Amino acid sequence: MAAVVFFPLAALLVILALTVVLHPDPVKSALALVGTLFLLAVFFVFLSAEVVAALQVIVYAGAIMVLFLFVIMLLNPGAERSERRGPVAGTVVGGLALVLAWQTGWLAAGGKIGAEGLRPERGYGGVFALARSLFTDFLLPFELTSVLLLVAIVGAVVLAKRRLS
Amino acid sequence: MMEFVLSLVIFSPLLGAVVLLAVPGDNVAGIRRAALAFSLLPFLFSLVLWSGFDASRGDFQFVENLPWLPRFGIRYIVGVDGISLFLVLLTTFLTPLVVLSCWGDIELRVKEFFFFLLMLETGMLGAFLALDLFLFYVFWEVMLVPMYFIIGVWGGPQRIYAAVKFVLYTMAGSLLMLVAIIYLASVHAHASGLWTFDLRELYNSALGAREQLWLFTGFSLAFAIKVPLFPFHTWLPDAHVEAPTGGSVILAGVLLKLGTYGFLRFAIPLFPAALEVASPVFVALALIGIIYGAAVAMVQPDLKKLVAYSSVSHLGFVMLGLFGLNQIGIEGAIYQMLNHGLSTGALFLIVGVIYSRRHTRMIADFGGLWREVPIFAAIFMVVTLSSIGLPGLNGFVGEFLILLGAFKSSRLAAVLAVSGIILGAVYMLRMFQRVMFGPLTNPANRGLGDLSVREILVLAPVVAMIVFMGVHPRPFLKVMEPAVSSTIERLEVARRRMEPRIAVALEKRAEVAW
Amino acid sequence: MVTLPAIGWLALLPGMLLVVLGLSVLAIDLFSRQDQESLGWVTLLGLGVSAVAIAGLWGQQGNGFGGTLLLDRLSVVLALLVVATGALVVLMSMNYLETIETSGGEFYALVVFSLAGMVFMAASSDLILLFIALEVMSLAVYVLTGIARGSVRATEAAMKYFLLGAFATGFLLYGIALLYGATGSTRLDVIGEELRRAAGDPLLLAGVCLLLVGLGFKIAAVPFHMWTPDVYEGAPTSVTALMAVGVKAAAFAAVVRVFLQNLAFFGESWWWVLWVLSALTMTVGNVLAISQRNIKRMLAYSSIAHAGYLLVGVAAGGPEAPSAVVFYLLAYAFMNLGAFGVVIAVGRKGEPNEGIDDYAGLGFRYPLIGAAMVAFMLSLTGMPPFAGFAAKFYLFSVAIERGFVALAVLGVLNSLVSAAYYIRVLVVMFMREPEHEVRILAGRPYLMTSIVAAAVLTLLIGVFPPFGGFKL
Amino acid sequence: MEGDGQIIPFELLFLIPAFPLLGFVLVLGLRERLGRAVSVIAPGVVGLAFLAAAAAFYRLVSAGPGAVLTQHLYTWISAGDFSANITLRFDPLSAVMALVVTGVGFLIHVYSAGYMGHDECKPRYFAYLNLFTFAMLLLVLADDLLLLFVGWEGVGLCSYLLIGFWFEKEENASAGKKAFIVNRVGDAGFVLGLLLLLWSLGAERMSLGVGALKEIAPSLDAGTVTVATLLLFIGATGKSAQLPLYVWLPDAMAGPTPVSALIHAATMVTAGIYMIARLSFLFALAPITLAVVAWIGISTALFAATIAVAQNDIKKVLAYSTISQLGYMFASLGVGAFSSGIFHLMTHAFFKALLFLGAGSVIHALGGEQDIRRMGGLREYMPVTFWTFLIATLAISGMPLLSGFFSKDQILERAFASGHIGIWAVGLAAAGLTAFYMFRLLFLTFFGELRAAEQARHHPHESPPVMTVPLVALGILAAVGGYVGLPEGVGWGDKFGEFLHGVVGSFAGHHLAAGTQILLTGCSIGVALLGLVVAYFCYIVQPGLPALVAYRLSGIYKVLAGKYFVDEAYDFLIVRPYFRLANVAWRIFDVGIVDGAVNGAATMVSVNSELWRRLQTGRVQSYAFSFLGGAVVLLAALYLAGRG
Amino acid sequence: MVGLSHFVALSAILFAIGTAGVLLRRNVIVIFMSIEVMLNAVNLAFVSFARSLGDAQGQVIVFFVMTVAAAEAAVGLAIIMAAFRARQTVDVDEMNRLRW
Repeated sequence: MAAVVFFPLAALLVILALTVVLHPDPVKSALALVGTLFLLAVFFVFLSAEVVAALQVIVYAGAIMVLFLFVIMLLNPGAERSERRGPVAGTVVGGLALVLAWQTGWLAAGGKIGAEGLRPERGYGGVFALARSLFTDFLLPFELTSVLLLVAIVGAVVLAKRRLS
Repeated sequence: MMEFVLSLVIFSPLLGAVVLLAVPGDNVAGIRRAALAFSLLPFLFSLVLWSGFDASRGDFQFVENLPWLPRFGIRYIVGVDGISLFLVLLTTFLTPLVVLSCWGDIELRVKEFFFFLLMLETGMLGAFLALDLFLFYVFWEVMLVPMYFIIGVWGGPQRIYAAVKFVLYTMAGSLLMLVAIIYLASVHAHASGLWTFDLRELYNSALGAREQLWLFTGFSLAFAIKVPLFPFHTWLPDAHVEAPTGGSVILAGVLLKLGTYGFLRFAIPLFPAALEVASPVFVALALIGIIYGAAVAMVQPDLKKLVAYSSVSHLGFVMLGLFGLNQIGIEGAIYQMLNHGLSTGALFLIVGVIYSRRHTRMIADFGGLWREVPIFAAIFMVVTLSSIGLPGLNGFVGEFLILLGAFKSSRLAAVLAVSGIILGAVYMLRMFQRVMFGPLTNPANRGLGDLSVREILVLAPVVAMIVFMGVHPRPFLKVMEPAVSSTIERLEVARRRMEPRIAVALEKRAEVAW
Repeated sequence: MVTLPAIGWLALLPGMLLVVLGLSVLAIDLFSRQDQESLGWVTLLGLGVSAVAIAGLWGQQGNGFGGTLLLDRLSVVLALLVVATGALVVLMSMNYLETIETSGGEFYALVVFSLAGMVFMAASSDLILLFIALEVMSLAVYVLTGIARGSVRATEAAMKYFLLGAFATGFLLYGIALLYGATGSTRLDVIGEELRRAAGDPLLLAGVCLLLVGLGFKIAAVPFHMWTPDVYEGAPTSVTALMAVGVKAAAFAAVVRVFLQNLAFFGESWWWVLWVLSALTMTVGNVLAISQRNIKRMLAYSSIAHAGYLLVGVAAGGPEAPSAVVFYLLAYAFMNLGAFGVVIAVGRKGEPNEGIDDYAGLGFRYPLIGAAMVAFMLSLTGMPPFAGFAAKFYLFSVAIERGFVALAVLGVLNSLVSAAYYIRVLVVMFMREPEHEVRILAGRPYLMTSIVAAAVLTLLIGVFPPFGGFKL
Repeated sequence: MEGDGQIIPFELLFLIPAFPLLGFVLVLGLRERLGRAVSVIAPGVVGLAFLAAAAAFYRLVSAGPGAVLTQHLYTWISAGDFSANITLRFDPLSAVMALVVTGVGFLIHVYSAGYMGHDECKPRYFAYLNLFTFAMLLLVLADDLLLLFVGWEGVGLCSYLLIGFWFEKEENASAGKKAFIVNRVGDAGFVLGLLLLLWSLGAERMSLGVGALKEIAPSLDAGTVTVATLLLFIGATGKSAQLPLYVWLPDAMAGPTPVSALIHAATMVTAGIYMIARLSFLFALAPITLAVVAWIGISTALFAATIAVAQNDIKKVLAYSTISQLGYMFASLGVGAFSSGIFHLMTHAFFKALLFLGAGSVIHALGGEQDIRRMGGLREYMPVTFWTFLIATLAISGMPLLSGFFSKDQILERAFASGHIGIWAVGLAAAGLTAFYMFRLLFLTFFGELRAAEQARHHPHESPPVMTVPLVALGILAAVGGYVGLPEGVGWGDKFGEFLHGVVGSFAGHHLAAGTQILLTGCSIGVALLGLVVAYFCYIVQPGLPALVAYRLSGIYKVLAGKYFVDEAYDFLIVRPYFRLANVAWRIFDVGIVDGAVNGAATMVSVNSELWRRLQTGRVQSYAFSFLGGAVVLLAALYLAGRG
Repeated sequence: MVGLSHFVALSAILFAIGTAGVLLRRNVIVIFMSIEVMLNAVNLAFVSFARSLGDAQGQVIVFFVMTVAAAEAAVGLAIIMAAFRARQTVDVDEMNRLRW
């Protein structure tokens, strides 16, 4: 992936992510999140993960974000009181977050992997490879995911249904 | 029966406690009688034990050795020798008296009280008889709970503070002891490849001098608090003052002995190398305790507090005897433990008697009681005299032997300790005078009833023992002798094994002891 | 041609039984509308059957799914422990659900699903499996926490738990990602070997560290513990019990799997990290517990403190440490469950009576509950002859054997501090006269059964601790 | 001073102490139920003890010189190498003491039956008195020093109980306590002495049997012996009321007067002298100790005599006189004249007991009045008392031919003979003072006008026979008791000294020339007469003179009347500081510092708890912040460690 | 040329942004969305690593992450709804009844 493409997109991604985090209007935040997800899908494509990219758009941006927007609309009738934290909190938290990014992104990666770390293979990222991995390496997690989703459904129903009278 | 007589002794009170729970709570008379019966049971068993005891042997007898937790080589090992025999007897002897003395005292939650009392007895007996360090620790901690309840539920106005203080103070020491026990066993396991908590095995562990010192510190903190050795004594006055009579009696009579017993059985023989550094410190603390306890006792306005501080002083004597590290001193110390158990136990019973009549323990509220309660006065007098070590009564025998032992290791210590026998007379007689002599000024004291038959039954055996043990201590000393000498021998062997440098230093210290 | 990995039915059995049980409960609830008591019975029955089946696996070794799911003593013991916990939770809930106005079906099903998650967690040797299992467990417990939807406190607790849980999940996942990046695998044995081989790799180190952080959240290690008091306090008490015991046990099983069995090298080289974590956790937990007035909150801090003790074992490491940790979990389970049972017993609808002062005078008035509470509190303190003592003994002896004497000393000093607040409960129960009379409802046989069972087990484990049976 | 000669087991020896013990048990056990029988039983058992002692004495004498009767009862204590036996020993010294104790004791018991006849607590009184007799007999018959110590403390106990017999009066109780505690101070020294002695014996035979000790004594290290004997002597100063521990004795007069006679004059207070005589073989090895003993003794003699001059309480005068006389005895021991000390002990027992009983009779007659300024003229009312009192006064003053004359003279003479001229001189001065204050007492009490208060005036009457008979008996003894120890060369000579020879050895001083001896005797008589004359002049001829002297020399008088303010000094220097220190130790150290530290630690934990729990703000983001911070710190720490 | 480290760095930055959002926002839903940002950062990391390793597993893991995210979203939003019903607010600062 060429730097000319990467850096502007990366910058955009960061801006969108920041918008999610910083925009006072939750709806705008949500939309920015959708943008972030789309942009990530683009990155996934660049990283030869087309299937993932597709799922990202369909499941994430499509399904999950709709749910979010729905809930935002449902619960957010009026304007809230001052949204943002004070500058002190912002600075401290921002600083800490930066340190974390530095630690995980810079220090960690600085060890082994150089700029030339990406080595695509033939058939890499194809559905077949993914499926094989999914049903061999991760068969049990895959099965267990069904339980997870069941729990989520039951849970959501239990929590969200109207109270018994 | 003799093979498991020790288990009978230990667990018969527990059995009693459990059975007691089955008695309906409103049948107070029945509960009292049952409690008395169940407390007499271990006494009988311990008499059987005494009768079967071979006084010529210094090792452990009636040993029961059963596997318990094989993973750590923990076993149920109990055994008795001349050192623990009498402490067991003291316990089983005092408990029925306490039960009897509480017949009048404890009106509320009678069943629970005796339940805890009997449980406590099991704990104490187990701690005296356990030969497995793990087992010992279990019993040691098990004692804490019933005592805590006895103080906290049936105690005086500040009882909660006192009870919590008692528990936390005591735990502070014992938890560190737990670490030390585990460490000791693990070192032994490393060396021998086998986990064991058997005391008799651990006596032979090869530890470095530094290690020994640390472990000794761990053990001795627990014991020093229990003793209580100055300056770890401040839980005692509170606990005594707030505890009900029976609780104080057991506390002073038996519980404190566990501290000194612990030193003798565990801390000293397990870590002989530590003694080089530790024994001067402990002798010094014992001496401070003797004098300090006596001085502070004198200015107490509360009878129980006075007796409590007197315990600090008396147990200072015991500690002095123990850390003289010679046959005579140690025998004296053990004897003094028994004496203190009897005389201080009796003092608390006596305080309980007047407290039950007047509901005050302030010395200033009394004066001139003799005329009103002559029998009481006579018994009080005897006990007081025993406490100040009058020759002919038990206290003297112990004190003299302790002084004799201490004199050998440090003359200065003996000289300072002797001042304790003066100061002891000062506070005891001062107290006695202020309570019993002088004019009967407080009208509330007029017409105070003398001892009832029950109270006499409680006190008379103690007084009899006080006199007997003063006049004829031989039967007791004779039994202790072999056990103490084997302890001393162990120390000697260890001393010889130590580096010559340390041995020389020891000699030198003995020389400059003046 | 794709060959599916061997299923390893035996390894799968415990978790599968529970999943099936959960589905059955749901189905029964859905199709026959039983009252919650009968559902409880069904659940209990299912748990009993599972327990028997799982117990039958004792001593078996094996794995499934290409070695990602393990069948070993640790997984079996944990499964048994988890099932027993679930049974007691269900038992005490059977007299409790109406208090919080909750119907049985979903509740029991969610409990069982969370148990399934725990069982898989304990058995997994693959980080992704671990993660999914953890999520199954967590999601179920999030929902259970908020299941009393009408309650402000319960929903607040659920919210906090969920937000922080998801936050922690992010860290955990990020750690897994870094580990994956560093080793190309999510399998613990591979990562462990890689760690030993390339110890200095910062990526690997960062991954392990974030993994520790993520699991640290679940076990409530300081400073990742702060959700604990609020959530414990707000959640329905029986759920709190499940959290304090089950979740913690499963999380620690994972910690054992990760840090003691596979990534032991981390503990060997960076033991001081765990040392500090352990010291902080127990100290903060104990010290803060002292000033608590609400018993559930106090127990929450106490559970933090116990996590600290457990971490002593993790920090010490060595071949004995897993056994010691699991034994501690076992002991901890029953005394803690019992304590929460008593909390349930003292409360009633609309009147939770969770203030410690509400317990004044209960000890003698309700001797059975009083005696049980004595056992639980003393056991939590670590007094013989109760389970807590045996557990601490085992744990500290491992620590001392491995040379962690200072940590053991810190541990016992912390026990001393803990005595102050555990014993205060007894002080209040037995030595104080009540300001207002709290009456304990009669006629709750299941609840009483669970309390008594917990007390008996606490005593039994204390007197005859099955140390020998714990060679993991 | 050789070892024991012939050791004869005598199985009835135990009867001597056993009778009084039996009496004690009987009286205490039956108390009021005994009724009047108590007046028979209590003196009776002592009488029986006397008979037993007499029998033993007979056996001893008939066995010839050097014989010792012993009876081993049982081994009392044995621990390690140490053992102590309950063994009784009846040698000449014990014999003298036992006879004096039982004899005088019997008389006083009889007297008490009258004196205490109306006291409702009579049983208790006799119980104590019997117990005392038992303890005293144990003391004098003990073979083992530790057994001796039992008696030693036992008599102390009885003294305590009897001083405080009328405990309703606070002063009495306090006096008893004071006696006990001051004695304890001495006892502490005594115990230390025993300890030192025991360890110096070597590990093989740590036992304090007198016979054994005697054999081993010469092999002991001289320094050790000196220290040990000095320590033992401290014990003696306590029990026998010597400087500086004499202060309890005057206060002890609070007890019933017969008690003062028996315990605080005749028997118990002489225990110190007895003990030193018993261990004479040891003390003789320590010249430094002997010198100290001599000088302490004689200083006490003079010191107490000066105080006695200015006292107005009849019993106080006698008390200081006792202290003074005990001082003589110590001086005697100190100069090596052990037998003389014991001799004086015996005669003193007779005449001092008599004086006290006489005083008791007077007090009894005057309804409790003890101030001699409010007595006078009693000679006419109570002739028996007067005459016996006169005999005793003459005896104590050293008037020729009475018992005191022989014994005191022997002491002074031997002091002189052994070269202790200083001691002789001081002793002589004290003798003069003794004569003065004793006659002052006599004159003020029995001569002149009765100055008693109105209500007491009607009372004066002679005491009943039960009291006067013992007076007479003691009077006879006081008169003739000295003839057993005549000066060398006079009559049958010093039979007493010869009798004791086997135990205490013979006096080792020069043999004085007959002329010197006569001269010294003359001096003694002269000084005594001088005292008598001055007293006569002051109190019969010129009754106003003493007041004038007191006025003129008010400084000295105040010091003397105030007993040199020793009590006050002790109070100021020891008692009060100790109390203050104890209070400080308790309130500041114990409650403040030690307990403060303990509670402080607990408080610290809870304060911290309160403080830090506020971090738990309830806001979920602060929790997340803690989480994030923890993660960052953990990562940082690992990286840093990874680098290093 | 852009290498793996760039992607990892980008992922780290995204993760940090998400973290900051969790800590800074008051609206529960936005906080939750920040968590989604964190999860997406994780996904980016997985995909990048997978690519660099030439391994499919990383991509499969992303499926799981998405599934979990979906499940969490369902439960989380339900909890938010319940909490909103109980208290009529989505401001986390007001959810502080449980404290100390």
